[in-house]
Amino acid sequence: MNQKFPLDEEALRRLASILEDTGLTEIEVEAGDHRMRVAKTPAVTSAVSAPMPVAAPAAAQPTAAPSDLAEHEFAVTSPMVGTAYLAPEPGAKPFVQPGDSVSEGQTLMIIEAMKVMNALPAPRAGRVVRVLVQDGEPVEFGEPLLILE
Amino acid sequence: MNQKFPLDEEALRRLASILEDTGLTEIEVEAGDHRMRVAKTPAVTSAVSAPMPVAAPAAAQPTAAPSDLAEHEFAVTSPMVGTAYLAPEPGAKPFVQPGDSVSEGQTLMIIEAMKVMNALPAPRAGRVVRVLVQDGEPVEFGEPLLILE
Amino acid sequence: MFDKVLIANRGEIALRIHRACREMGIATVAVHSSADADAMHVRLADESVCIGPPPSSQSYLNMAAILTTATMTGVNAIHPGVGFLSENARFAEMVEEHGLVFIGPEPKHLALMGDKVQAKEAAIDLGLPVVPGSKGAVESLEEARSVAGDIGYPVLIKAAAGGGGRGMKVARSEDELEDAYRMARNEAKAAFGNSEVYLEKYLTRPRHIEVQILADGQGNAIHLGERDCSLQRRHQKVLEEAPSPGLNTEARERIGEIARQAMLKLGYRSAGTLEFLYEDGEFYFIEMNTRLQVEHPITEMITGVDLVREQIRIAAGHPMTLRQEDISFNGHAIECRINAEHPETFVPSPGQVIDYHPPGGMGVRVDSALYGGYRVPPHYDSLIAKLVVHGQTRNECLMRLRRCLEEMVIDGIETTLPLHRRLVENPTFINGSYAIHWLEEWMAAHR
Amino acid sequence: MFDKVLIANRGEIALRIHRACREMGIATVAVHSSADADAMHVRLADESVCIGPPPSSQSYLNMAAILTTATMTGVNAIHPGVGFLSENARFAEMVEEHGLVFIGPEPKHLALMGDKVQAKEAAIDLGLPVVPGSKGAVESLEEARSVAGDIGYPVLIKAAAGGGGRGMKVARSEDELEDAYRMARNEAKAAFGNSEVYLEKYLTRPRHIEVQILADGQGNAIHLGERDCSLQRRHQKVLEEAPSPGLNTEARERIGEIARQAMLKLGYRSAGTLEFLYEDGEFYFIEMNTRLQVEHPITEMITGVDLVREQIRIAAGHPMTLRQEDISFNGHAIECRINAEHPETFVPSPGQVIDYHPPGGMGVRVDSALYGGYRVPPHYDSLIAKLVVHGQTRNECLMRLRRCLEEMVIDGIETTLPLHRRLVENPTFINGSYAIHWLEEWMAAHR
Repeated sequence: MNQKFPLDEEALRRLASILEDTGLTEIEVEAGDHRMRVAKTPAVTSAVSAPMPVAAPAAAQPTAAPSDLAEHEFAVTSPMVGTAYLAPEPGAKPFVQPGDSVSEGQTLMIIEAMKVMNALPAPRAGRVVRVLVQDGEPVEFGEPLLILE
Repeated sequence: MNQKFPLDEEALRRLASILEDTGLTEIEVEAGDHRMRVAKTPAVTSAVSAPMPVAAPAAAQPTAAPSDLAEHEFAVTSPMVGTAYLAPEPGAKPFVQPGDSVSEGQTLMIIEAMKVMNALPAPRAGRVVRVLVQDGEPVEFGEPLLILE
Repeated sequence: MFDKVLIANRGEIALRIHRACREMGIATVAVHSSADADAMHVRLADESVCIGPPPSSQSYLNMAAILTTATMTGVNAIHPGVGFLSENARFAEMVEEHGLVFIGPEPKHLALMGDKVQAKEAAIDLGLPVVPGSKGAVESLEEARSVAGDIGYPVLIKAAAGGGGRGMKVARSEDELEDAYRMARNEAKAAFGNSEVYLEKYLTRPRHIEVQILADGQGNAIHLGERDCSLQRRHQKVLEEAPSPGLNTEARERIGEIARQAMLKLGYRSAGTLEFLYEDGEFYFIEMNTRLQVEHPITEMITGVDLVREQIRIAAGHPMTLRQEDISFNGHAIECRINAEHPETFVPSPGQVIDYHPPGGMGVRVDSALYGGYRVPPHYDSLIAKLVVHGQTRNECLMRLRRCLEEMVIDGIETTLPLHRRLVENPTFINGSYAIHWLEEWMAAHR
Repeated sequence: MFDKVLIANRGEIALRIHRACREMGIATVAVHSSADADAMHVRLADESVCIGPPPSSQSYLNMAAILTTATMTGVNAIHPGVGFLSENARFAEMVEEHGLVFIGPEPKHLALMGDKVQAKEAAIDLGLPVVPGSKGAVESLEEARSVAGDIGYPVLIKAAAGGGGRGMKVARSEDELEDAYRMARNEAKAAFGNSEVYLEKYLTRPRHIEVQILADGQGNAIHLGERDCSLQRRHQKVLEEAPSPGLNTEARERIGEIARQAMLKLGYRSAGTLEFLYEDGEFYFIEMNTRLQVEHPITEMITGVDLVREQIRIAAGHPMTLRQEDISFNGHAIECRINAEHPETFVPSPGQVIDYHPPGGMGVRVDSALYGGYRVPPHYDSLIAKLVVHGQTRNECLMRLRRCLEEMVIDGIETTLPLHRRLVENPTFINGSYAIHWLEEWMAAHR
């Protein structure tokens, strides 16, 4: 018997790359009598390896716990460090509220940095699910500001 | 029946190389009645965690590489640090040689420490398979001296 | 100078000695028990030999195995480190009988200072101050009153046959003497069937002050100032500092010179430490440690003198080149002993260290044989790291110590790091106004 | 004193500044890019704020983001560290405009020393020695001969319009001058269409010597001796030592005093470094660094002065209490810069550090923001650790450095540790007889 094993290397490598991108640990694909499975056991140590400052520094306001929400698929994150304002002026109606539908480019809030007011446009059309910051709250770069589905 | 197992080494090696390149820990491929699976257990960190002296210290004679033989089921290990002598006196016939059958308590060799000659008795009856040290060689505590099956 | 030295010890002190040897171009032989095959000093040594199973009695205290290894590996000298065989006169003698050098004092001085009674007599001969008291038993109330008058109140009346606190009474003034005398005699009679008592000065709040000395047995001796080791728990030192916050320059120079002269008179050789109790400006000899001390690094930090290097040079027969006038004291140093123990119950906590991250930066020294992944064996002393910090002033030193304790990580096992973190925030410690019983009282009160 | 300081930097220098602040009781605010969220100084700081994406231009060089954060967190001052915005006069001005303190020199001095031409003119005014040469173009062979006679051979003839080595000729003696002059002019004409040349002293084997100064802008200035930074690769310092093995006490005191006087005359404030080339007993000013230097720890090791603490104190307006007579030099110190680079090809090697084990013991300081499991990001400078070692003598220091390099472990990424291990065994380095081109020549010869 000299039958070559039909190995589709490209497909395998694509699976590996999908696994990597998605953070999955296993993918199995079957088509007809062909089946492929790739898996990756997560490294154990990385999680515990990081030294922790003993007296966990009391994070001040702007340090706001790096929320997992930043990873949220529909999160709109802050493009700069600054102060978030939800309305055009004190006492005015907020730019957007939960439940609002917005169009792409519509102002969602204002980020003030160095006395400059920077409008934050909606990156896409959608519906505002949650607003994650308070009016006048300092925000970091990359901090999730609202969820726009 | 003398049918050779249809081993497609090239395909296997390619899979192994893909596993290596992609950082996966497991790949399984099936095509028709053929199935291949390669896996690699990620290194447990405790193993790599140990700092290694950079210039690997040139182990001197008595430091003799801690052999895995010490773990050998039938190994007789040294009860003390000292010099091993295989015969009662220089030029004499060794106490035991490979192939010899010995009875429990029979002297296998002598370990000299502090000018005292300590007879090493056989811990049980058996057959000497291998003698692991040379006559006059320094031995550590716990070092395997011979294999007695 | 020696070509090769055998290190007859383990843990951080074995590593300390290895480092000194490497820096002097001396090859090292590590001996170890089978429990220490992965120890840092074993990994780093030029050669290593397993000499026995985990129990110390069969490995680190196994003189025959150590001497056999020394002969086999062809070393010139043996450094005994701290503990184990370091103060064993018989071992030192055997080392010499094998034609090797014992890096430490002469066997006769190990023997002398190893015997409490002989040591106290020797101390008096050498001019060291001891706790004043009656010479032997006090026969009558009148004699007790006379002796107490001489040495000053408070005094302690102790059963001659006594022990364990029974038959022990304190008289704080002459008024209390008669009652105390009678009660001590009665208790002594009841407890030991012997009413004989003696009398000595009672120290109410002594500090533990020890003086580091170096001498070469060739007519040279220096002192390297004192260390304050008053922070103790069950007679185990927890944290040491140099100089003592309780001593002034006059007292330091006085006791240093007394210690130096005593060592010259004794003809002592090697590093050594004279331990005293200190109260109201007076020193009282307790004992002499005829070896390196665990807390030697704080002296190194303020003097710049490498004590292990000097010890090795002296053992090799080199006359000391350091003179007393070469020694100056620079800044302040503190050592925290970090043990593999629960910080409140002090139950030993051997096991695998997951993360080990020592603090870095200016004025920081860590002496530790730990590494990430190391397994602390259950068979030995629980000291796993010494965090040593230096500052130009005591306050700078305290601030630096605090930030180091914030940075330091030892994960996977319990350690006494949390105790040290509490200690550095304590006002009594910060003020330096502690005596030898303070730490235990504070810990009892703040459980 | 400040209550809270923002650290506008990353890596080991941010950690260095954090440590100084903590030891002074000052709270810290770390700003960081999104690539540095897990950085050590971010973990240890009292507060931390992410100010931008990984590229420096949008994070560590983002003045608006840093100033916004400073305002939001209510800091009193900003420490710019080394590199990034540390010598940016505009940034220093903006910090002041925001009512905050820039921990560094006045903006005008940053601007002055940031301009090569102005800096050289200023240096001459301040009495600093510069490379002697013709004032402008040399018009004739006679003039060239006269100038060369004044400054002494060898001389370098350079195209006024030149660059890149073209139109550059060396005359080692008067015999060679005529040919060199004509060839330089011809080459200059051919290469740049302009035959104008000028002439300056040619240094054949200069050392890079820099003088550390501290001044308060209030009439006080001191120097803290020199550092020898001659071991360079592509103008990047690899290993530095203090004091220089090529200087004697007279030369040290002479250049130190010149530097000190220059700083007084300039009215300079903060820490700073004057860089010189040194050959045949003469110093030639190159440039002034108006900030902390990467290699500042070796000066701290031999003087005991905490330069970052002094910088902060000066910035807070405290007149310096240190006087020149308070500064004494104790022993010898060496710093190895350990980069995340292949030790032979110098290709950067970012990635995850599996094991990090710094050396410990006496006379050892490690400044590093690494920890086991840390991921070295690919976006920044490759310096990951500074191994700094002190000894009572240069030889002791070298021996200690060698044993530290044996102990140190950084696994998972490539580092330049192997380069340093080779370097400490090299006789030219051990003898201290190297000049600024030696390291590159040696590495080229020993590939």
